[in-house]
Amino acid sequence: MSIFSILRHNLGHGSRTRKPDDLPPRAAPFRGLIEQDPTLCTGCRNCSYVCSPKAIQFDDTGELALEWAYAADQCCFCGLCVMYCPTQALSNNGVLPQVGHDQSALHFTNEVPYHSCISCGTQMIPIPAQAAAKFFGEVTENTEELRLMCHECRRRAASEKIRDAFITGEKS
Amino acid sequence: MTEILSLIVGFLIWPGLIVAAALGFFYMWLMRKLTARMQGRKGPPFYQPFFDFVKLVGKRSLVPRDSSRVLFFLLPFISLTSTVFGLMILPLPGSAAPSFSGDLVLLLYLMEMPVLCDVLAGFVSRSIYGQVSAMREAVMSLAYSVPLLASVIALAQAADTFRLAELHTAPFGLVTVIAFIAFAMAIPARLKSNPFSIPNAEHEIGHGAHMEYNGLPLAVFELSHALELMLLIGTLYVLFLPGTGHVATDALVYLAAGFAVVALVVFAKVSTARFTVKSALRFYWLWGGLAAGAAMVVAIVS
Amino acid sequence: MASETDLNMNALRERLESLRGATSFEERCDGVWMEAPDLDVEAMMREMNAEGFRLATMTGRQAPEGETTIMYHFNRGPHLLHFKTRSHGGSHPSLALVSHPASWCERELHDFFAVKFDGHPNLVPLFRPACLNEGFFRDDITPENGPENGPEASQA
Amino acid sequence: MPYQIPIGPFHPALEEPYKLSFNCVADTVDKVSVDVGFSFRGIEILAQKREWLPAITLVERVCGICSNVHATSFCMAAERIAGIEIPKRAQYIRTIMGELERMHSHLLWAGLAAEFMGYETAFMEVFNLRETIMDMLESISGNRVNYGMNRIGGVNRDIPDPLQYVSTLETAAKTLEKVVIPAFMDNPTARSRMGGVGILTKEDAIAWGTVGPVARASGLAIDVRSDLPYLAYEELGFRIVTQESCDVQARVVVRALELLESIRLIIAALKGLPAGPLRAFEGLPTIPAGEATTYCEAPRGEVFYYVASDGSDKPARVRIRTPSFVNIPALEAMMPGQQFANTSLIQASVDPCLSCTDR
Amino acid sequence: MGVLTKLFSSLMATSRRKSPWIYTINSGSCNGCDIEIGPCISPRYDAEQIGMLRHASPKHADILVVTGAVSKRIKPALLDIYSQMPSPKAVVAVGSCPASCNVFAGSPVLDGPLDKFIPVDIWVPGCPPRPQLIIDGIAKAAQMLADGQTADQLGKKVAAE
Amino acid sequence: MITTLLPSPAFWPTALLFGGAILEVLLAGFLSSRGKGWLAFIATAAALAASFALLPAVQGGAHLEATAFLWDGGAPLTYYVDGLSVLFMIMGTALGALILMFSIGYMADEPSGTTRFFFLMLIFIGGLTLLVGAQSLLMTYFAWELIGLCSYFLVGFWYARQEATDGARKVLLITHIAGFGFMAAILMIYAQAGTFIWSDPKVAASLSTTIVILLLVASMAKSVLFPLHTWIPEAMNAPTPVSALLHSACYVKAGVYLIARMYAIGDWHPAGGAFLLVVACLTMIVGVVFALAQTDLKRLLAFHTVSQLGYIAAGLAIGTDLGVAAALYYTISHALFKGTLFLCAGSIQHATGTRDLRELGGLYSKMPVTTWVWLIAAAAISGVPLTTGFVAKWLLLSAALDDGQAVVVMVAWFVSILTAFSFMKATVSAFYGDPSPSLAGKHIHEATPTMQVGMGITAVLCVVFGIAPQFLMDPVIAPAVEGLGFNWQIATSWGGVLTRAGSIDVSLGAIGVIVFSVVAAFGAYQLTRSRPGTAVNVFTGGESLPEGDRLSATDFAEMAEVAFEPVYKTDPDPLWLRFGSWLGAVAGKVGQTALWAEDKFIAVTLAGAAVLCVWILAL
Repeated sequence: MSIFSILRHNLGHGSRTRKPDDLPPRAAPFRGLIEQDPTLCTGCRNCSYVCSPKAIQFDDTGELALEWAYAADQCCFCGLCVMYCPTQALSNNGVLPQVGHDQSALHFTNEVPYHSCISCGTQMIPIPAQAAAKFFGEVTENTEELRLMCHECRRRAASEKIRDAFITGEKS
Repeated sequence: MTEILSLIVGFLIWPGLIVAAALGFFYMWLMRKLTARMQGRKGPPFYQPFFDFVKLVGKRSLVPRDSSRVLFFLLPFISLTSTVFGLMILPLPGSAAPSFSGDLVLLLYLMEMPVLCDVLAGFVSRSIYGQVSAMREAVMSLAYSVPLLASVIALAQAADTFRLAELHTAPFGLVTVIAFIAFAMAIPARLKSNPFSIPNAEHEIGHGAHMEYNGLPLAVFELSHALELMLLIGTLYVLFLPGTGHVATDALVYLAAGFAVVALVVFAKVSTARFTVKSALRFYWLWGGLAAGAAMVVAIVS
Repeated sequence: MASETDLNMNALRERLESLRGATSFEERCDGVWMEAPDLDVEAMMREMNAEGFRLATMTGRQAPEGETTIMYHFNRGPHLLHFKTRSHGGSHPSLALVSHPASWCERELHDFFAVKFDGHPNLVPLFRPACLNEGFFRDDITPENGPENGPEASQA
Repeated sequence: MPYQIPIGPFHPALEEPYKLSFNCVADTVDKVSVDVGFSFRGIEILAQKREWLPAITLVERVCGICSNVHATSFCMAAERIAGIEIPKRAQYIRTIMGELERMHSHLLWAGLAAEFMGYETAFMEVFNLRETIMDMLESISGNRVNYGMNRIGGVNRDIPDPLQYVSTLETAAKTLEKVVIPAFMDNPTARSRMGGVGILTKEDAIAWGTVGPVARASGLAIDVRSDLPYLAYEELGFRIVTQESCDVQARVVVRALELLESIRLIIAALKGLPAGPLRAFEGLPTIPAGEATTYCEAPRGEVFYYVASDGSDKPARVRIRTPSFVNIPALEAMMPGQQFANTSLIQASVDPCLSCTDR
Repeated sequence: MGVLTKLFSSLMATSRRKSPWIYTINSGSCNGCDIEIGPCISPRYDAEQIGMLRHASPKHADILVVTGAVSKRIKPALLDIYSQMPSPKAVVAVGSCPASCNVFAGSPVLDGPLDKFIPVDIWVPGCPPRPQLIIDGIAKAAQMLADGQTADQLGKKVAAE
Repeated sequence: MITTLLPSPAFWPTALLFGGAILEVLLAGFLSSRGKGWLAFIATAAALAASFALLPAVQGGAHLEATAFLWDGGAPLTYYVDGLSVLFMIMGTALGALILMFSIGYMADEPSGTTRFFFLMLIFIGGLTLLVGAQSLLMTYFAWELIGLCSYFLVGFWYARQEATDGARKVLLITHIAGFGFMAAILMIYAQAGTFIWSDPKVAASLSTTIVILLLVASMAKSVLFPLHTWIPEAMNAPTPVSALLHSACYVKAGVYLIARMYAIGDWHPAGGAFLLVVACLTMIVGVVFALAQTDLKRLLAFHTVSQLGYIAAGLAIGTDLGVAAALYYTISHALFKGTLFLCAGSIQHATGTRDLRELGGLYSKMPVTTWVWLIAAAAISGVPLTTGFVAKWLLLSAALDDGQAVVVMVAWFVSILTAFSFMKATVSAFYGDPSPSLAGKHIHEATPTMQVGMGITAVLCVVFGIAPQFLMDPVIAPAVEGLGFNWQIATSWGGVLTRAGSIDVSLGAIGVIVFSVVAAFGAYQLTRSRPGTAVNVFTGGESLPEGDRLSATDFAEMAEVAFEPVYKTDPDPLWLRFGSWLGAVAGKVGQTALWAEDKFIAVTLAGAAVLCVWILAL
């Protein structure tokens, strides 16, 4: 097509322009703002580790909860945090970040509340029930107990359980 | 007294400043819109050139260091007023133009003023890009003046008059056709539109002579540019289109001439890449020169 | 063109091994490496030019005692050659006059590792902003030279 | 008396900041000096402070235009050190992403080149076509730029339904052949701006060590995809494109033909996308001590990575040599004797990528 | 008279809203944002529909669009160009880099973030933001100009470093 | 037969000037160089008054005839003073007076030679009055060569400088050789008509094509018409007042006078009109195109003289009443603005010690008066409305249009655009922008008061006659044109508009436009300027330019050179130089022969050979 036919074609076929508010459809894997479900977070800090710009940070100075802070104006929207989150606490729903004057509107924080370890009573973050299967292979009554324990107690409990199994096995 | 009053009306309202500015902005918008549509875009809204102008008026203007404040502010206004003055002496439909012998010469002078102002603006603003642009504009003006002047002078020669009003009513002939071709050739370069957007080639020297201009002086330059388009359209109408003597029909012909010029310029603009100075010079001195020569020969022979 | 003729790798290898300061070759998955701390780089460049090898780039890496490991990476079609040498007393012979691509690489290494390339015609900063010391990639040099030192200080 | 006129660091002809200082006599360029480093971000030094995984994200931002090839090269180097063999499917996906990226980069370049020669309509047509490629990239990776597809040991994301893109690509090829290429090659004004302008002779191209389309437009058959086939290029049967006329027009033709070749490669890869896992392993990589180099063909030419590991969780040294780093100095050989008006086009014709050069 | 003044100021506000002319500065970005500003004038997004034009001279511009994390080499040029823009003017920071240096945080050759040097009116987050978001940011900045709410109009300054 | 010492007022101007020259020599020992200057000025001013006194006598085409004394029966020293003569007398003496006034300050610092200078200047001006008054062609020729000789001495004023003497020699060579053509023409006229008195009708009858062409060639050399214009840049090595006088009033206008006078002699137009028109058009273009390429301020002005003389010649070549009137008006107008420009150039050179545009710049702050004077004159030469230049161009264009000479209109128009560009460049390079580095450390001072008055008056006149050209047209131009036998039907009005009706509005409108522009610009400045002290840098892409980097006049010139490459290739100068050196060689050889032979006959042969050469060349 010569330039003239291009021009004629364009004149005859209307504009290809979208209105400012008429956004083209976003594809399914679109990487927008990440959202955190604090109930699923285990405070493992994988998300913070894989985050190159350090847009995700944890603040453990609080007494009652671990603070998860996400700065969307620092985020590079690479999606690694979502990919490496062991409990799917982070999700990416393709939400566009907001344009605006207020930079603080792009800072999000969530509090992941501490629980007392059912065994020793130290402040800890339990493993969420939804993720228990992934952690413990299969969900039993025992795992329900284990996921509410702190790391130390869980280790101890696990080793006790192994020992018990060993002993019972010996007995039988 | 009424004469003076009619001059003031002619200067300020029609065919001078206000109506011409409105029409000029309209044509400028039409150019942008048509360009956009030919490129498959939506283009700017109807009022865009007007709002651009008002916005620029409302800005604080900055004078670049070491440049003459007087000239910096004066040049756009000289450009504007000489263009308006040029419009005023055109015998457009319904205008009370003071027709006198040799007003064609005055018109040509006035048409050259904005170019000179641009060149000077390029130098005065101390911008290296402006200076290059001024050089280019000067050279370009030499290039397109060949067909432009030749066409006007050939017409005058053929009609044996240098009075615009008489030229307007002069009979149609072969010389009109050839002169029109030469004239049309010069229009894109005169408007600094592609492919002859050489003095304001954005990706080479930015905005050229207007690089340092801002705020109100820039707004006045923009207005002056819109009026230059009107002046060209007006000249084209007066020289090449027949006057019927009836104001309404004349006005329609005049408007149609405007649309035609806009279409021509836009078409040239969207279908080409920009020339370099050398190739533009070659184009005008060869093809423009040929058209000019043909127009002159026909004018002298007939 | 050189690459259209067949490259006799073995012959080249022998010639390169005869260079002053040359050591033996090592074949790796990413080409042939030659570690030679005292390599005569000018002779190396001549050999490479004669064989139609192209200098892809030079890599610097911090070495102890203020020295820098300098790697020359050459290629020619599928053949890759890497020479690993090092600076002596913080300086190194320049190849900028015999090879255009070396010029910017050496300026860059000068910026990053403060390697002084002897004979470089124009060893001015390529990337380094004036407020940083040359060799700011090294951990034995403080990067910032402070606002009061200015560019003159960093030149010196 | 020669005067000096700068283009840059900020100038409409430059997408990125760098500075060309021209010594002009009248309208003719006498000498040019190139000044870079304006967008120097110190990525090489930052990469040594990042763990392997965040370092991929970092090197991806060496350049927004050819982000994927940087991540691929970096991962390939790390894989080479660790001796990881990545699955076939991952290789194909990397290839597809690389070629799609080349397409959007070449189209971007073509649009800008058109704009710099004052040919707005061609710019609009090219950018319109480019949007379809961008859509495709977005629908695969979830972002229009900086795709985040690579990880050490494979790729992050799959292409679940590869055949859906084939028809779009075929349309794109048709648009290229019917609209974009004629808009450049059949328009006398455009041709007059490109033909014989910015000549880089074959000898100069060798002497300055140019790579990529610039070298190929000067008749040098240099392409990592054919010289050192990596990923899936050997299986897909890559065909190199060269031109002999050494001017801006040759660079346009090379890129145009490469676009068509890319479309062919992508369609072949999409159709032949092998089944299998996306990555060699899950979780975080461990890279033993060692060093490796990789060459990849970015849109602008060969990218070179040298990566060294000391066995820790961070790279010990990352050296990035981008194609623009060697192509930009060659401007000094192209500019003298040219009209000043052509300089913006000539500098664009090497497709200078300053974020690549400066890092 | 009051009516006239009111009319004029409302006309001025509309004009400022409808005619955002931008000047873009790449202050050391990865050019990802810059290649997303380019398509803003392409047929699909066509920012000219809201009156936006990209200008080659900061003196013509109303809105300064900054990408990148302000490298040390660029900083003086950035400040100079900002001072060359006639008032009223707005600043739009595109991408994460000007807001926080993004992945480049901690680099010794960067001086960011941007609001250490010039007051920023609109933040457009993203890495890079999509073209619509950039256009949206420019439109919002134009709205701020019309409302007289930009830092320049309010006389806000950044604290000197 | 001398009845009184000064038998007729017609002689007074000449007598006063020559008398002044003699006084200059007599009183040389008593006067300071300033005193000598004042003396010369007073003599010229008196001559100016005497010239004005002649004006009433020549109104309506009348003329005075007077005989001072009879030499021999056939060669009386007779004056024939008509409007044309008076016009040139007034022009010569008026410009002469102003330039001499300027010279008082200019030459004050000259260590030696001021007597010689002022003496020659007075003779120079006197020579012009003699030229335009003489009735006998022989006397005309005498005056013609007298001013040629004066210019030779004056151009070579600084005879110790090689380039000055070389320039002087070139001036002499080209104009003098062409002058032989004049002599040959006179001899041919005498051969046919038997008289040297040009007002004799027999002379009219004897005008053949050959004679006309010979006269035209002589005028072309004097009036720097292409291709005999090449001597003029060489004359630039003279002191500036000399250049001013040479260019504006006396020297180059002699040729104009001769061509105009030919109308009074007889109907030469069919024989040479077309030839002259072609030459004029070529001259306009060549002059201005070369001017574009100049960087030396005075050379630039010199080439503009060439192109402006082309305009004047075109007016004369058109040969209608309007054409001749335009040419004469242009002559005066050119004298005014070119004189002014040269004086400005002189004052710049005086202040800065250079006239190279590359080394100038930013003089506005140092020399405001000079700047404004220059601006006015530059506007005038560019044809800006409300200046004499506009009126002159307007008249010329009208004449060409009326005569149907469309090509002339086009060329004139084109050239006036180029002129404007050239002056824009010169103005900006010299007066605006950053001061050039080479001026740093120099003490730049404004011109002395007498210099200011000298150039100020001419500048004011540029505007006065631009606004009210009728004050010049009716009393001075009209009698001159009528004296040449034309029927005066031209009515000029304010602003230079040829009146039929309604034109006064246009002039008023033009003034209104300027007032409007100024007021609007001022208002705009007041309304929208930023806070004081907020001058911003020029946008240079983010980094400042290297120190002192700017586009100079040279760059513009080089751009022009690219555009006009073919024109510059056709420089006829080498031809003349070769001719000159050849002639020199021949003369040398012949001279040796002459010495050897001790025979005067050979010198005559030499002159004959030279005449022959010109003859061959002219045909």
